[in-house]
Amino acid sequence: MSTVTLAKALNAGLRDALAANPRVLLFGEDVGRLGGVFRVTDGLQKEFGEERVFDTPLAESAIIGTAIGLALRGFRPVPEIQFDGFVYPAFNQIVSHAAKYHNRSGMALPLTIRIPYGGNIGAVEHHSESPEAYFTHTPGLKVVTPATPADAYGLLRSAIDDEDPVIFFEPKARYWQKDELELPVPHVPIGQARIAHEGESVTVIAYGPTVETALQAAKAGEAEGLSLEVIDLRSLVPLDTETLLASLHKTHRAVVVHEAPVFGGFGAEIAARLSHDAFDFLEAPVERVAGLNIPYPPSRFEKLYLPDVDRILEAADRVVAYA
Amino acid sequence: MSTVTLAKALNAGLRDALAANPRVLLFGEDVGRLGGVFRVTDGLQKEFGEERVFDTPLAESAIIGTAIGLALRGFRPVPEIQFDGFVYPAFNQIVSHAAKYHNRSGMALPLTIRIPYGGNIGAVEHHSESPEAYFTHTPGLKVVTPATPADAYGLLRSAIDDEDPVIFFEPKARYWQKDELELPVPHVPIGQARIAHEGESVTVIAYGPTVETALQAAKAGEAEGLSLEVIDLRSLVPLDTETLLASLHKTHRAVVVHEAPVFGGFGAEIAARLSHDAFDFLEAPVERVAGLNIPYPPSRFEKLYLPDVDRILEAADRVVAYA
Amino acid sequence: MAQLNPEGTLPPAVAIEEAGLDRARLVDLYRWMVVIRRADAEALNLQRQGELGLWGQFLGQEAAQVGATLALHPDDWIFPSYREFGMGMCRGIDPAAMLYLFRGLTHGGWDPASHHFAPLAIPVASQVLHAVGYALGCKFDHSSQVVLACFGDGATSEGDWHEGMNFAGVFKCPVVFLCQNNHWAISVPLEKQTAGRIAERAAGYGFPGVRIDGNDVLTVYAVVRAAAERARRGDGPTLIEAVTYRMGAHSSADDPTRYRSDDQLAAWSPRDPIVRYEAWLLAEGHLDDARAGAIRAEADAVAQTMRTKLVNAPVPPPSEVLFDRVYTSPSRTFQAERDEFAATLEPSE
Amino acid sequence: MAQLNPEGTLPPAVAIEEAGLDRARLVDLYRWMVVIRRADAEALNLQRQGELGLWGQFLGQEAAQVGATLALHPDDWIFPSYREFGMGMCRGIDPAAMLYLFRGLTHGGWDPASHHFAPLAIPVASQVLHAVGYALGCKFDHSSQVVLACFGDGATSEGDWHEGMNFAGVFKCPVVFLCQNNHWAISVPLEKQTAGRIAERAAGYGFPGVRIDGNDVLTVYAVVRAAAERARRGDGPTLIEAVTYRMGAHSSADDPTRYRSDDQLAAWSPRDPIVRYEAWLLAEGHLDDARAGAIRAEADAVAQTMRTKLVNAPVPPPSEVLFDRVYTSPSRTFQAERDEFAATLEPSE
Ligand SMILES: Cc1ncc(C[n+]2csc(CCOP(=O)(O)OP(=O)(O)O)c2C)c(N)n1
Ligand SMILES: Cc1ncc(C[n+]2csc(CCOP(=O)(O)OP(=O)(O)O)c2C)c(N)n1
Ligand SMILES: [Mg+2]
Ligand SMILES: [Mg+2]
Repeated sequence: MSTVTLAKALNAGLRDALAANPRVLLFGEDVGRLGGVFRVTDGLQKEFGEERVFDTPLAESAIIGTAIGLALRGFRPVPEIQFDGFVYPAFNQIVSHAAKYHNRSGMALPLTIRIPYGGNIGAVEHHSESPEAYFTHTPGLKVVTPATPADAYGLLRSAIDDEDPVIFFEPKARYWQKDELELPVPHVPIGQARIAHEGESVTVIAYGPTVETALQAAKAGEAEGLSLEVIDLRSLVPLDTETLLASLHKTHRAVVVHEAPVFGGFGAEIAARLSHDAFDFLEAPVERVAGLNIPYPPSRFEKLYLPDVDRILEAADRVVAYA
Repeated sequence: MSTVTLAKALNAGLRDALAANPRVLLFGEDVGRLGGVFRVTDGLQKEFGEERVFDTPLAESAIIGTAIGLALRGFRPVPEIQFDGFVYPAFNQIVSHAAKYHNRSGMALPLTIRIPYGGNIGAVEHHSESPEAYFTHTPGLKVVTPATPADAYGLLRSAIDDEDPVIFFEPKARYWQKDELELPVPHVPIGQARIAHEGESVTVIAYGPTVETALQAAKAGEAEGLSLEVIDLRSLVPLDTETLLASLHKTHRAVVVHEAPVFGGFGAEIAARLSHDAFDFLEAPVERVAGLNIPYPPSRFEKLYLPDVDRILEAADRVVAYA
Repeated sequence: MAQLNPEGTLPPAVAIEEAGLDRARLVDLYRWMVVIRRADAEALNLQRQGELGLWGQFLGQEAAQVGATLALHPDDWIFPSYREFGMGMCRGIDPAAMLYLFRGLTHGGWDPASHHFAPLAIPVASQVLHAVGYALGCKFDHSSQVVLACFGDGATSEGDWHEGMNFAGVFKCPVVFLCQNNHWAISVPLEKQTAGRIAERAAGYGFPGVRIDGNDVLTVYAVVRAAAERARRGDGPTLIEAVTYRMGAHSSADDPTRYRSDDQLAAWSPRDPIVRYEAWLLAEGHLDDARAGAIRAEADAVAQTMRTKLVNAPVPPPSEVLFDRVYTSPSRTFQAERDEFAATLEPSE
Repeated sequence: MAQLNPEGTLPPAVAIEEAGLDRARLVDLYRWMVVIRRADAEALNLQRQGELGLWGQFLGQEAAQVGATLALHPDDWIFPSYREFGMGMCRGIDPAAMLYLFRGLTHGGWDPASHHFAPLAIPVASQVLHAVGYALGCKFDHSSQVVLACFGDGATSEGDWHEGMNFAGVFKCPVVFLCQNNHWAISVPLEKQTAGRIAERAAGYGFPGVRIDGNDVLTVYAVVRAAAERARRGDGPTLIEAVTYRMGAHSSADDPTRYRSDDQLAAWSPRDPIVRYEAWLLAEGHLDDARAGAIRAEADAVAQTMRTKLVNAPVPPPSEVLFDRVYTSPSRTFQAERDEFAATLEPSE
């Protein structure tokens, strides 16, 4: 057991994946010599050499497009997109090819696209985006995001072992969050949500960076006699609807939390699905606590844009008080 | 009054916009000499010259990126993306710039991006996509789509007159659909849904190509004594929630219809919103009738993928029978 | 390639010598050009008769497609655009199966790994990056395989094309870039596509570029072979601009009379790659009328077999087509959706 | 530009002659370099003191930024990347207001239309297309304005860069492409960014490219001016690769000791653009110590004013910042969301 940050757990996951399979390759902008702008790939080029871990020219479409070619050749590429806001130049390669290549060709396309995402780091424009809904709406992709160091390690290993393209969103504001942990973490399957905190009155559904916020809300709620059950989705596609419905059977109330703008966000799918499947036992409308329907604001204002403990508690209060 | 196809109404709308304002420019792949692969821009280069209507090299990101530059210069560019599946190379310019440039600079960005979209035309891969949800989730954009020749004309004029970037989705399977019409059509505002068919029992919410399908379902339903109210959204962003809720107050039941995959589609936002806002008077879960959660299939199978009259009626029957 | 004359051709003797062509191979080049042209014509007929949803002719581009494909080793990979049907045939792919895509039965139609021939790529230029990535993999594997990346003149305007060229230069990938410059991107002529010259762009990426007569099958063969050998030696990429002409419409949905004159077409007719090559083969005594006739008969037979197989192609079960190749390892949820879909079909499936 | 010697510099006499520089202008070039370097240093301090969230130094690139900006007419547009703070200052934009962005107060900070200076563009190379589009608009307007498109060496690898170059060539846009090749894209050195030479790429787009000493302010001035005049005459684009060196970190978040040696830095020190130019001005008698001292004092004052204004900058009302510049013509729904948001702030706002 030792204290491990989420970033360090990812680093360990990458190291162990590289060691376990000589076909695993890491590449992207500044991931080699520098070890990544967040040091997630720190030391890996030194350990595995420049043919396993390497820097590319500055071109996201090429990073993903060549990763597809490498996957067809039998490699297991793990390309990095440096920041959420810089995945868009690669959108065509992801949506038209990564998501569809197996469908078209029958060839497996094991590919893990790592993307640090989300806000709350005081950054300039384009460095705080939460683009997950663009990918969850794209059949052929799997989409996962860890909220803890243990899941960071476990989900990353599962993603790299998976035969399908996986978008791996890393909650960058939580990179330095720590846990007592023994590495390697045992298998964390893709497609299984986790009950992060048990509770009775309201199911709070979160993923990635907002899980910690939801847990803080649960703690604060306890003081007020409000019992929140926090579910960490871990996997957005496939979505573990069973775990959500099981919780709703108990609480009859749900609040969904994410950073992306609420309009058309991933929360819409969850709310639509739960409102449908739990129609008979929902006792209040499903609430969404999410980013505002505006471009991500300048950093001094990001706290007003992002879900926080207060907004989660207010929503929980609303659904509890609903009559 | 004369009989006008939707394509012809668009052509007239473009012609009148070009005539009304010398700053309006049309450009894209094959829109000039050829008049567009669907002939929507037919005759316009001849009429307005090569500086108003012109062909570009084959590069979607440049088409949108230069359109942004032209808009900053005070033009009102109306770039065309040849097919839905080819908008993805321009995704970065649309999401990071078109949607945000006004926010960042304070400068107006009047820009209408025309995109023929949707399936049902027996095409090969990448020519039948419905990517609207990627754009409706992007604050800063407006997103509209007509279902009739009259709205094709009217919405297009409104989009070109708008000071903000508008994604204008054209239901290509309906290009040859006709209406008796007097052109020019009076003002069709952005943001206002249209009751395409009045009914009592179920509100069917559709847009673009599925409006006609919903109307056929309404007709078929009448025979079975099922009264469907069909709402044509016309504008996805901004969304006319009032009109939807007013209809739900009457019917207490809703079915949302679109071609894009159901998971995370625009229907999720509508269903989530209505389930929330109409929680007290909904008598059945909101149903979604949409594309399957798979890549758009080969054309011989597209009818099985797309919403059709039967699936709409089945969903309507389900919500009516719900207890 | 130093011997290329200003028109971009090699004297036949030089081409033959450089490429080590024997008579059988010389005739093979001819045979394949005749066969694929016949199949192309048949596919167009099939489209007109409603048996295909769409067809994209490659009439006039046979020398580029045949010369390049035959110049490679069979296990070198080809990453085609949507127009390289002829190359697929040269790779032994069943032409009827390739047409299934244009019939709307499949998005694929063959196993890319057995033919070393990637799926047709429709989003213009996107395949260039796959080719470069695959080539980088060959390099990492210390393989002797090389990769041919195919694209048109219009494709050179896309960002992906540039990014691929640059990656290939930086990583010195074993890849040959083959541009079939057929002068048109649908209705947009070359001079509106670029103000530069395509082959000259290679210098900016740190590798050689060469502009050749793409209607001269011997030149195409010799130059592609030399570029492939260069790549195989570890000396990196080459860009070949094969100048040719699209003698047909862009596709069966296109009407070129709206944008191009008969004059231009007429000017290119005398440069027909098959006519030119046939005349030379006959003159040199590599071919006689009997053999030529036999080849035409073979082409007819291939076309006939293709047609018969195509029009009788069974429609595969919908659940399979729709759901069985979305994920290699599908989730429970996905399987449930598949089952639900299959249930709705029960009577018909 | 024919007189460029192999190192990419112009003999000063030629530069002065060609660009019609008088003494006032010669000193002005110096003055601006001193002023923006001082502001740059102050911004770095402000970042270290927690007053800015991030800072991207341009130390070493002053000649490129000042030379290029002063070579233009004031109503020529500049489309900067994120590193052209110095250019913005030369355009008369309040440096404190420009820093608001790095303080997290705004995404903009100035009115682009009044300064003919576009917002900083963070997505690498994306601004190149805006510049080309704007330039095309100038051409349509028969305006005498031209456009300067700024980007780094790393940006030349992006698809948008290529598409912009090609469009500019095809439409013969009045645009000058200025690459500040500072040898690094964060930690990636030039030789891993491309195997070619940046300036040589222009030929492939049908217009001239030139590689110059980007640390020689006279050369930059003369060459940018010539290119701008060429564009103004309707002769189309020019690509200028200004070779310089990033003397600082990529940004305040970066640690260059992880990837570059002190040696390389040391090798570039003697080529400092200000030191070189100052020595020459003094030697030629265009500048004396008193004037130089006055300029340094002015620079200090500018930096001090910038600091004071920055640290005292009021935080604008949140509803305004968040909602008032999303749509030019917001919908009712959007206004309602704004009002709802404002209501939650009531006590604080
Ligand atoms: C990204 C993208 N944009 C647009 C299209 C539509 N389109 C199909 S082929 C074509 C022209 C391609 O020209 P070229 O690259 O010269 O190839 P050719 O068709 O001449 O073989 C266009 C615009 C597409 N398939 N992909
Ligand atoms: C599309 C995109 N990808 C990645 C980044 C992250 N990033 C910011 S600056 C930079 C390096 C840019 O290098 P260069 O173009 O040489 O400009 P310089 O920073 O040297 O001025 C990178 C990778 C970005 N801003 N945009
Ligand atoms: Mg072509
Ligand atoms: Mg640089």
